[in-house]
Amino acid sequence: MPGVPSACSADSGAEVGGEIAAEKEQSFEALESILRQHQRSPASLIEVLNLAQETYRYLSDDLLRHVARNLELPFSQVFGTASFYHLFCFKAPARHSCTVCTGTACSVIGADRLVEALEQELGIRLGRSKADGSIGLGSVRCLGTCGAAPLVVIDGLVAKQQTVASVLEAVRSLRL
Amino acid sequence: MTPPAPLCLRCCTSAGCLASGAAELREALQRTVSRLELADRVEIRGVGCLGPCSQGALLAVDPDGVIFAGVRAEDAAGLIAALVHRSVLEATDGQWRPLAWTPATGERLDTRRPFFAHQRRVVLENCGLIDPERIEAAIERGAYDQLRRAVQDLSPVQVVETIRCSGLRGRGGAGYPTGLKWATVAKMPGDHKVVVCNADEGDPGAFMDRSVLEGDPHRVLEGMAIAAFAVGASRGFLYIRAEYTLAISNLRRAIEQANRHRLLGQSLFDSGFDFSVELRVGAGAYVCGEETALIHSIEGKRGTPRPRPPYPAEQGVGGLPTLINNVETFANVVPILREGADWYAAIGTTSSKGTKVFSLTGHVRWGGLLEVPMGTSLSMIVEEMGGGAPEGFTIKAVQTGGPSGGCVPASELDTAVDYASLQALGTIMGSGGMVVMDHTTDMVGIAAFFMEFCRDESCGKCVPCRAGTVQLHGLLQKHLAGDATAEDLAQLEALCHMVKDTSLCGLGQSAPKPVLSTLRFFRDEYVARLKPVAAPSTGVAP
Amino acid sequence: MSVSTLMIDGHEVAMAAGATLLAAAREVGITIPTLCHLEGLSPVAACRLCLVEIEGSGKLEPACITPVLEGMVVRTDTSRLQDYRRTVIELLFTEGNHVCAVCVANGHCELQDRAVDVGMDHSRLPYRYPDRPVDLSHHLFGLDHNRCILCTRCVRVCDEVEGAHVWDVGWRGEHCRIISGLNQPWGEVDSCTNCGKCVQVCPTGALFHKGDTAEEKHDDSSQLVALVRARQARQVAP
Amino acid sequence: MNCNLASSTAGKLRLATVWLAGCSGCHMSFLDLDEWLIDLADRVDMVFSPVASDIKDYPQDVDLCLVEGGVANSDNLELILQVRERTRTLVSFGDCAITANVPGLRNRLEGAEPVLRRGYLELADGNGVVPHAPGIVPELLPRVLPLHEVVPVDLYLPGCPPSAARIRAFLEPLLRGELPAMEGAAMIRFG
Repeated sequence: MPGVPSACSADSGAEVGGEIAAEKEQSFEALESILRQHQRSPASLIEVLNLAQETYRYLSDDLLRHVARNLELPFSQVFGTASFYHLFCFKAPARHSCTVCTGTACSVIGADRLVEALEQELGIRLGRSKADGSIGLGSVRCLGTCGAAPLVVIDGLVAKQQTVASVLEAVRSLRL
Repeated sequence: MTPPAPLCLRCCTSAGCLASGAAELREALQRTVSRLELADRVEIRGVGCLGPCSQGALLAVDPDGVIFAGVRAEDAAGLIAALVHRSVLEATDGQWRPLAWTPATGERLDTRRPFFAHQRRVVLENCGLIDPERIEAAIERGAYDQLRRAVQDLSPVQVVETIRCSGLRGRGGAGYPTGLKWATVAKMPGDHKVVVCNADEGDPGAFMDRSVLEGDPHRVLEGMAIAAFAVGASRGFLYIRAEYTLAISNLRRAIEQANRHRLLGQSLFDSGFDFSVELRVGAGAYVCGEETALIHSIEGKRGTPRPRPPYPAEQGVGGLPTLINNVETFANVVPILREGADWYAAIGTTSSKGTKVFSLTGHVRWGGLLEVPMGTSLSMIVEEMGGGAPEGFTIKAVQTGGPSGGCVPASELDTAVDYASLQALGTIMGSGGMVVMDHTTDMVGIAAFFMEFCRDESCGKCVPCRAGTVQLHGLLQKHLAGDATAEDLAQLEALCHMVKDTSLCGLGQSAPKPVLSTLRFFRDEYVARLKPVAAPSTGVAP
Repeated sequence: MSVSTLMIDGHEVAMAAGATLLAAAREVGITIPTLCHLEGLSPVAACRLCLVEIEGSGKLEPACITPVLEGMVVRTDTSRLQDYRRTVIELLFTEGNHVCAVCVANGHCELQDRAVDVGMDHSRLPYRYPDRPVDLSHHLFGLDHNRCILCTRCVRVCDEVEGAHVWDVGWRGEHCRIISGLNQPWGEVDSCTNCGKCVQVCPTGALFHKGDTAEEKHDDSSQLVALVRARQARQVAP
Repeated sequence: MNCNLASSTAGKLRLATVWLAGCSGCHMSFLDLDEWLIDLADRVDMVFSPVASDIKDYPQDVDLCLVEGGVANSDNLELILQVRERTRTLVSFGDCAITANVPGLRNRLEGAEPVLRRGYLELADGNGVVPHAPGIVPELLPRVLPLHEVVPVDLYLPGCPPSAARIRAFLEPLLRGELPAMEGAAMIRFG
């Protein structure tokens, strides 16, 4: 199954300053075709941001400025729109991602026990990444495969009917 | 002797079964068939959802029509061997024999079981039969014939009239009469109108739209095209949530194929009627299921709703008159045109016509996708078809309508599933998510779960929803911690009504519903936790 | 131009079609409380303070944006509306850090005035005490997010009147915050023309002139209304 | 809210004022009543007040108590529970009691420990130490709480401080056994 998008665990209130690793002047040419395809219309902003995150893994300041200039949109509108949506993130995601589905069906069958176990195991809160950038613990509301509840997605691969034991084993096997 | 009918192994490759290893199973079957050079006699076909997802991975064998559950890649060799052995026996004595085989760790499903027997597959008629990756498979089942008929033989008014007479109502949750909505957009002046398919399906625990889009994408595209012809629109958007990656890739391919076959695009069937569909992928925002928020998202903006009027029918995408309907609503259009409005109106109840697709999940033995006529009772769905709660557990309540719905207690399970009856119980039909809860479920906990969901998903524009959901969630946590007094309970109820009455859009207006519903049917669970008033609260404010 | 006649709290009033209920009420001397509304800016109906009851409709409608209709019967001051308005003000007070005593707008704040109107002598809801920043990077003005009620007047005036669109809303739900540029400090945003219109229209002590201290914010938006009317007149005149 | 203020023991109305997590500004404003205090003294018995009496323990059967300041530490908490028990009509006196106001600015630091660390260690000149003297220095509560989030409160008198005129307009009806009309900017404007 194509990789499941997991909300990279950037904090929702994260301050974005210039302190991201030195961003070499990128030309973001991978965005050129989609920008042309949509005739650089402001309405294509989210389509462009979706492709941008897929290609460059996260939305850096330079990338957002490049998109804003090409669509002739104010910086504040571009950032305001990007920060509205759960799946866009502004910091490099961790090397591994572990996303617990916290939808209704999964929660009713025990997703919160999985979250508690993972928070303890990784020593981070849900929605955060480990300081060393090895793994991010995220959540998603529902992937629509409730027959597989409770469900955890590790590095894009869906694991069904998870238990505390199976989840910890899967995370430990990543050898962070 | 005529050559035996070619065997077809229909392998469910929808997202649900893929999580159970369906892709590996399909490859193993293909490898075995090609190794034994049986490709001309045994077809391995990837199909959409076969129904009982909780029993995945699922495999159907034609022409036997039997379905196997819990099939794994390791079973592939055994299955092919059993098929070959049977055909050898049939070749010698010409006697038909049932297939003598069951998967190592799975089972053979008796398709006479209630889960299958009580279904009425109208929207899902092709789902699970055709290969969604090949447009030819859909065309063989009549795809785009109704569009051709509409464009060539009918007038837009006739199409709207047919939909109106069928009694079809919106499947997104509100149940607004579809014919009336189409007629409103059709009356709008101007020749640039837009048709939008709402595939945001943000309700957690709901996957009806995903299954239809993965299993039979052309059914929805054709429905959109017919609607566009009826209201005079030439441009279409299908807005789908980013989490449905398989549905997105199936749809992209389907749109490409339809364009190539000139079933979408310019001058369809050389009639001068143009209709192109653009796929728009969301990025994680439940509120974008609300019409005006969805429009803003299509326009590349923050998904915040706006006051109405003006309604989308008057001013929608880019200010143009816009028709917005749910995936399942569009999926009903083709059968209505093909079989006629009266045929459709004969299904369901007086006020809720046709069928409804549900995703049954939670503490139930047989969870999955099922389509039943409107008016079927909840107990039929949950206890008969779903097999009730697992061994040793009893059903306590069923949650319908997701975060904007409510709970139906076990005592009311004989309620018929239609818009009016569910509304009378203080919940809504919603998009079709149905989560079964057994007696281990804490109803105050469920109310807190849904309020936290609405708190996270509020767009933040209007005060009652942005700040109200935070306070309501705080009050619910205070109840869960056993810190709440009777005064807190009264404030919880009063604030629920305030947020419901004053919020700008459906999210805020419905956020209190799960609380009010659990208060109505499970008030004792709130009262049992209250603290006697004498003891002062020294707890920290939430 | 067609005219609609309607009843507001028992008073009969005739208004040009398309006029808002807010304007109609003002016509008969009835003031409906507002916060996010400001004449000269596009209405957003976000604070929900101006909701009124309309006979025959189960829903409450915002007066700032709902057009008058012939034969409407409107109630603007029922006990339910009074309680809901007080709850809106309490939600705003408890959502931010509105410490009036040490605020630059103390005594000149529209939120404070509305609190008096709705009779809030205390909040029935618990205070949240959020942790919010203060941006003093601009050489003339400051932005204190603790006092911000997200009415978005600043966003609208900067976009619709000045045209610089320095401001917008970032994030979502309770995490919403007014952002400048690419979520940069205000002083680094080079599209800002330093015109101060945002400070002028801010109803609370969120946006202020550097140098002002407690009780010294004296901004009123009449200048803006005059400016917008002048521009509209210019666009209409040949 | 019980407001039959006719003093239970036939004598004058038993009035008290208490001072929790506040700056005493409200009490100073109370003293700004100047000569009206003399008139007030005739009509009430000042049974407990940091500014008007030396009594150390809060008495029983108090008719009316003006409480300034929120609940910031264990002493405040202990005292307010006692006051509530022994008082008929409790008044949240001033913005600190009603909203925690300026003392409440520490509430954003989530808990007492970061406040003590910031105040006594990080800002100290190198050899600061967090005070720890049980029984002498009261423990800080995690947050400074408005009065009505701790005990039921009968009346609210906003202001920082409420002016002497507002205090007088508030007390006079109560002395006559009536409820003050708490409306309009003059009586309920914060700040």
